[in-house]
Amino acid sequence: EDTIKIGYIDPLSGGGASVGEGGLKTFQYLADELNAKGGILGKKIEIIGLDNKTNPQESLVQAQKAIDAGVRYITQGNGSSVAAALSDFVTKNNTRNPGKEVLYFNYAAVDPSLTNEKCSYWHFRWDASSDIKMEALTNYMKDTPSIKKVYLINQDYSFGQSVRTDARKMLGAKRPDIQIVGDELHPLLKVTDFSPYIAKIKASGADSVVTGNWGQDFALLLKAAADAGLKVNWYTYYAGGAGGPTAVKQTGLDHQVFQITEGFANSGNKAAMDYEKAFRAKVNLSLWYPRAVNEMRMFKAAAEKANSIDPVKVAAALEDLKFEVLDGGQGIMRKDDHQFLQPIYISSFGKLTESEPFDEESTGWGWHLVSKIDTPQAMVSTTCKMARP
Amino acid sequence: MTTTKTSTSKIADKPAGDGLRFYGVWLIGIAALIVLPIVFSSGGSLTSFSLIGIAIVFALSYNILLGQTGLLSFGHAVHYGLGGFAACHMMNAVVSHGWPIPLPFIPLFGGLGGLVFAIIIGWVMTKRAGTVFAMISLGIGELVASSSLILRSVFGGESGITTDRTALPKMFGWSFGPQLQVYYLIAFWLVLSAIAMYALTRTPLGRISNAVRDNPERVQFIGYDPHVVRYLAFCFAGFFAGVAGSLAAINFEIANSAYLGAIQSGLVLFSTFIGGTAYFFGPILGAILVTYLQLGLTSVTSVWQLYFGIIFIGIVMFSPGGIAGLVMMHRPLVRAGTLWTVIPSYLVAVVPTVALACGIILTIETIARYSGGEVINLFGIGFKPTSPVTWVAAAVLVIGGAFVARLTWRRIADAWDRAATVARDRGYLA
Amino acid sequence: MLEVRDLHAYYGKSHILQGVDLDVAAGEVVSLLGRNGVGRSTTVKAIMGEVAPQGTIRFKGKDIAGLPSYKIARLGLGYVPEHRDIFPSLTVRQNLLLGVKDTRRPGKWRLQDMLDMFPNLAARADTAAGVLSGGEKQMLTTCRTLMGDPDLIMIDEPTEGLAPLIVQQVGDLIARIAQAGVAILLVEQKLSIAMRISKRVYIMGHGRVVFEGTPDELKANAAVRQEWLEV
Amino acid sequence: MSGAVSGKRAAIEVRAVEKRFGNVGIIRDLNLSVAQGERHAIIGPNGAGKSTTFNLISGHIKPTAGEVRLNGDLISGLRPFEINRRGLSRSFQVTNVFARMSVWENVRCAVLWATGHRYAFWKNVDSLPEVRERTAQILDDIHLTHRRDVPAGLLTYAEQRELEIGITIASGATVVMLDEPTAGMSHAETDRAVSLIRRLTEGKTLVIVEHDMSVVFGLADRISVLVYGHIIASGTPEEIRRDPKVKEAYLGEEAH
Amino acid sequence: MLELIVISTLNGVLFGMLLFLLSSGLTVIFSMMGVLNFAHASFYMLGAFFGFQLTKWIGFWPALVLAPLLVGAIGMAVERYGLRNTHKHGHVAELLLTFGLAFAIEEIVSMIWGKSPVDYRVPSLLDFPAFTIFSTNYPAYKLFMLAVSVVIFIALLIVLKRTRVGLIVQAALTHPHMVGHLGHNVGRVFMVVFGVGSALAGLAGVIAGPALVTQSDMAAALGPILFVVIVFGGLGSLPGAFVASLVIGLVQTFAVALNGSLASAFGPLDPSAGPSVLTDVWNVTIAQVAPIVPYLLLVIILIVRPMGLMGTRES
Ligand SMILES: Nc1ncnc2c1ncn2[C@@H]1O[C@H](COP(=O)(O)OP(=O)(O)OP(=O)(O)O)[C@@H](O)[C@H]1O
Ligand SMILES: Nc1ncnc2c1ncn2[C@@H]1O[C@H](COP(=O)(O)OP(=O)(O)OP(=O)(O)O)[C@@H](O)[C@H]1O
Ligand SMILES: CC(C)C[C@H](N)C(=O)O
Ligand SMILES: [Mg+2]
Ligand SMILES: [Mg+2]
Repeated sequence: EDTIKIGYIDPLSGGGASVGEGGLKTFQYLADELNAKGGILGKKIEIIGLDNKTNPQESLVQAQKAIDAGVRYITQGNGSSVAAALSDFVTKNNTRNPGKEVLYFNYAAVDPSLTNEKCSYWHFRWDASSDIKMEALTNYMKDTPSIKKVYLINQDYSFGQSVRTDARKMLGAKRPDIQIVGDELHPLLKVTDFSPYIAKIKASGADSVVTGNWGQDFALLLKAAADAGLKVNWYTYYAGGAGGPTAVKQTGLDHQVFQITEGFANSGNKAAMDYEKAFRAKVNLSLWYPRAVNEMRMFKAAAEKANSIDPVKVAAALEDLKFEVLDGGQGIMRKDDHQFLQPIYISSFGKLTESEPFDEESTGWGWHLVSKIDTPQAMVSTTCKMARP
Repeated sequence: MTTTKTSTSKIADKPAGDGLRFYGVWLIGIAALIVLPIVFSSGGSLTSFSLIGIAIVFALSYNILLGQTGLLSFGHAVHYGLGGFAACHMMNAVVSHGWPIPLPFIPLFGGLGGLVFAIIIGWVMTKRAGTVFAMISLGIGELVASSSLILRSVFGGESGITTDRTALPKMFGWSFGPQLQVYYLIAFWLVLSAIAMYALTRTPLGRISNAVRDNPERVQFIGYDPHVVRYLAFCFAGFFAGVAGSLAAINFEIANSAYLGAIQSGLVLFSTFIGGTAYFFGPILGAILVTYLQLGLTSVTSVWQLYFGIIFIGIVMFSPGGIAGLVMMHRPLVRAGTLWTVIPSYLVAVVPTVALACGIILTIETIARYSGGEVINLFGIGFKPTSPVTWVAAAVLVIGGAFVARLTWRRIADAWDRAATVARDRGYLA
Repeated sequence: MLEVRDLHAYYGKSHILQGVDLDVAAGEVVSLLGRNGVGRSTTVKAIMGEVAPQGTIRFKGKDIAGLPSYKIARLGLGYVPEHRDIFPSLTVRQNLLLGVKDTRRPGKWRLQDMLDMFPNLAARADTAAGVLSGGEKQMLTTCRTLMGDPDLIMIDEPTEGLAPLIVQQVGDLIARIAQAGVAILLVEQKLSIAMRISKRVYIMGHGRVVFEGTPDELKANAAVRQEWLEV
Repeated sequence: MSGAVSGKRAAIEVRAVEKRFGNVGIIRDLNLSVAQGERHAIIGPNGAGKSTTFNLISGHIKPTAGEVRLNGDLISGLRPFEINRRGLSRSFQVTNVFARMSVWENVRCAVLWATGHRYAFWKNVDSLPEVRERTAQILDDIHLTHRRDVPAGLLTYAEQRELEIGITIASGATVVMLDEPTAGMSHAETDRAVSLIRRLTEGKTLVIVEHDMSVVFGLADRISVLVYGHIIASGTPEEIRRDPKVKEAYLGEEAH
Repeated sequence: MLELIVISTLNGVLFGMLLFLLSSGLTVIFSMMGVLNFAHASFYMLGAFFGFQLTKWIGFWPALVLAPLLVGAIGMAVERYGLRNTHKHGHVAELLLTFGLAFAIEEIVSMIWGKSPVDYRVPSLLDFPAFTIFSTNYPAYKLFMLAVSVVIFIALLIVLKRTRVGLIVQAALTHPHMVGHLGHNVGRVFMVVFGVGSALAGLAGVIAGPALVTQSDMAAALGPILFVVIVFGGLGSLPGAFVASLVIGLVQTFAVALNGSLASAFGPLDPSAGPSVLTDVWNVTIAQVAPIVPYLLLVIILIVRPMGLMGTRES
């Protein structure tokens, strides 16, 4: 075997297709980049795109298919429901087929349970867990006195629910005076018109909305807000995803939409910005997933450290591996739960200054730094009791 | 009419050879199931075989409705899914309570899951046949699938319910961890269910179901309540769908709302119809083809859905009896000994037809890969989607292929007519 | 008006019509007789284009063999099939209205005429035609075809399944149609009606016409009756 | 199912039955009594309500008023299959067979309930000797043994009519109702059908609707004449033939 | 509260009218030809994408006319070369044909326009708030959608009342030959009916595209609900489809707008009982069950009144 096959299991059709395809292109770009530099330990990397239609069971079919075809590394991100199933699957697979272990690199599914009660030795997560993000986000909101009434709207599945419960809990602790005027869960990737929800937000008199919505669920939400002329502040996880920026621009919300990420185009870090530029030139997309860059680079680092591409050895090498992330600063793959700890940023979307070259979706607007949270502040403890082989 | 009671033939006065042949087919099938994983031992084929086995049970159960009783259901996956969930819960319960129930018995509980729901919901559903039934089944299907996302404690929401099949008590020392053991478990239940469902078609109920399918009004005047007949058929279909669902749950060790959904219901309708509803083995062929396409097509082309669509449109238009219909069309010719007269025209048609197909594939792939510039590999020949050479090749294949193929198809039709006439004259064709 | 020469027709490979010749002049009533299964219905079907015809069929001087049946109908050839083929889910009125080919050019038969002629139908004008009794259905089909204002109407076994009294009524209807100047090709088994109203009769046997003459000639010719009609 | 209790009891007793569709009264004050073992013909003009009467008796539709008794038991309001199970079987004016099933299967299905196999899903139909024998016997009776494996939809019209009769009598019902069994048949076929009916309904009660007077007068012990949903005359063939009302309303001057 | 009611009513009516626009075509096809056209929503999608593309090339207004015509032409071709040959094999075959077609169309669309939403904008002429109630804008474009739907409804009613097309098609379902013998060109009538039905779907696509998402999975999202509408309203009944569309539009919108759950009405359950079906049912909000309400309505109506709200026949 002179190639390392990575199975990319994410939606390539259906409501999640736009984000899924973006991810696939990102990983393909990363693979090309690594291959151009000689690959990992001299082996070329091949990304195999597998469509899971955002469905846990279909993901397992695809994962099994990939493993049958010799894949030993799987990466996935769009959907914590899928992630839970995959993690479970990989764990079982590895206990039942010793010598044929598979590693699961999670680049976006941020349900905290994946690194807590459901944690697995074979699962590694590069995105900040949802509670870490909410911790940071509420810390920022805490210091914004104008926030009085908050509306929560989230997708009805594990991730959306964790955003919602964490927001309630943390806001309640940090700003008891803030009133939660609405707490909505809607079906995942099925709503085509959010106007009724917007009407409700409007009627509630909220001044801020907190949402973990992603993919079309975010773009359509903002689109409906634009139509109705709803002007509130939005605290989001994924406003930067496909369609989001366009909708925000349409609504005319200048620097009223906030996003929490591990990096963004106008972060000011020279290396990251050069990278962004090259990426956009080739892929014709913004780099939504700086964490994917970290993931692939750390994979290489770990493989080289272990001097092997055997998943078991790579997994061991990844534990507690320290790494200089794309947007600058130290990150570490925490051994206890395989959560990558890294600096995270809050940015807002709006008109750009001179020093901010990157706009989004040709809107002329782009992301602007609001707050940076360093690694030590960007961590929460874990309850994971890792079962090690 | 002087056959003894032990006679095995379907209809009493048919030659005993038929009975031998009948059992022969089943025995060959079972033997094939046993040796398949030995011949094709790669992990990939094991996975495929397992999925195909599940799909066959599911499609056969659907044919109890569609083919046998004439009920078009858009919600058959409900029973499949509930069977899956029932199996998952049962497995988890067995583990947590330490019950001495080994894995191979689990599909029974899955079947019960499907059956119980059928018993509850079936009576109102089967009051009417036709469009009303079809639409109610669509509604129930969507209803159950959506409710499953709400009733989180039972259905586990978006992520579903997981389980560990190896944690159950062992049987013959098998842990059912390795896929091979799971395959044999599926194969075992496949054989069991297939025999049971085949036997069902040969019972009074099975026959009356056919009568209800053909003419529900008349059935009332020979003493039967068509509603009861439909209801019973619905329950049986629900049971075996539940068995199929639980096999899937065992295979994947997860059950989630997608099991219950419209896509799954549509897929089984597809498989069954494509295979052919008029023959018992039709759905088997359909399930094999559809599952195979699902697994295989996705890995060779990104636009697999398009091929999926085209293949189905083709089969629906040109072979409305499904694959089984196509196969069985030849039986009278075989009996009359005139099959050989059509074979040459088939052979002649193969070349242009394949050329036409290649042309179509080349055209589609050229369009699909134009922007990516990825090379198209057809029979080991690489085509660049951006090169005019490819376009010309595609055009030539499509136009030339279509032209010549039509001629050869006409030849087949003529040869057929002749062979069929002979067969009719010899009394093998009605 | 209608001229059929050497008409052949097949069902699959079985050669049903083996060279039928017949003529119907304008305004003439002609009967086509014969035993069951000799191909009388097939003859009319072939003329109407429902069964693929081989041979010459000329209507009003125009060759109509092979035309789609709606075109043939538009030329003024009406057809009442033997199985009545009423549209069961439509009402009686709607059935009749569908007989009209072109709403802009109403013909000489009006809906009201039809209802006047058959009080039975009038009483059920707005019930679904599917529940009509056998006899009512027969009347409905004939009236429906008349609504299309045909110059020649071909009626296949109009009296099948009718009560004796109604058979007489149908006979009267046919006579009335004939009086209105419409030519009729009547396919019948019941000799009495055919003899009463036709000007000429054809008898079919073995897929071709075996006798042609006036009713009186047929009456006189016991041998032909014996061989081709009686059992 | 013998009429042992009272040999004199009427097989079918229709009392003061009315049927309206919307506000059209189709059947008005219908009274009809058919003795056990009798061959009773119902004649009348088209649209008089003969088929409707069949439908009312067999449970296909329910009367608006009045009652129907079978061997003394009230059956109006029961569903068709319930009535059938009590020993009444009918055929249809429009051929109504199981088109995709073979001739053999058609008849066998009709035999199953009566032989007590009902909804059984644990028995092999092919190994039920009494079912097999009875089916074979009926096929023989209706002369369709040579067509046993042909799908019913492919039979000729006359054969389908014969099959229709076969299905009707297969259950062994004691009361058999035939709606225009010979419609559309040629003379030869009609004659054959008549002798078939005569033979198959030996010892049973027969109610038949026919427009072919040779069939009616050849077969019936008694005849009722139905006009506009009402029986205007009832009697032996001779009485009916002579009845002037009947002549006027039905037979016309052309009576054979 | 009043604000919410007014806005929700407006939204509900609008969504209902969009449903009607789609289901009118499906009703016409289904009721007349008996074809369960699973590809109907795909024609809607084609309408949206054609609308998008043509808007780019020649502007929105010409596209509004041209795109439905194109879709109608495709519909006619589908009828002529597909359904017509399949018709004799029964409704299941026809249905599967359209099923396959829906698959193929979705893939073709994503081959050409990709899987992400395209940027299909409201025409600038209508891109302003028509009026503001309770500080909520009501876009002019939504009013335009409403107007178009109403006009189509009235036009269809008139056309269907006036022409005998409906009768011809219905008659042809049972006896196509006979209809031919009466001088009607059955083939052409079927083709036109199917074409018109598809064109209506196309029109719905063109005008809904800018308001909702125009994406290659938009058909799949809307398909099943259309069947709910036409069956609920009563097969073959255009007024029925109209009423059903409104009912479903309003019910769904209001369901989302309502916050209630059993827990909010009767107080929370004893938490010590732990999670169970009961707690799920107890805590679920009306808004969460909004998506299943239409199916619930469908099942209930079919059980109590199988011909649907205003239908006259069962199938
Ligand atoms: N659809 C068909 N397929 C095959 N053979 C047919 C078909 N229709 C009729 N036939 C055969 O063609 C022959 C002529 O049929 P046709 O209906 O023309 O007879 P007919 O003279 O009208 O007699 P009838 O009194 O039965 O109406 C018959 O032998 C019949 O069996
Ligand atoms: N469901 C119904 N709704 C309305 N009218 C009906 C219905 N069923 C039958 N009729 C009417 O009742 C009358 C009697 O019909 P029926 O079929 O009983 O006549 P019939 O005596 O059998 O005539 P034929 O000898 O022509 O078969 C007819 O006028 C018919 O139109
Ligand atoms: C791609 C992401 C938006 C997925 C989401 N964070 C989840 O956990 O489900
Ligand atoms: Mg005839
Ligand atoms: Mg009758």
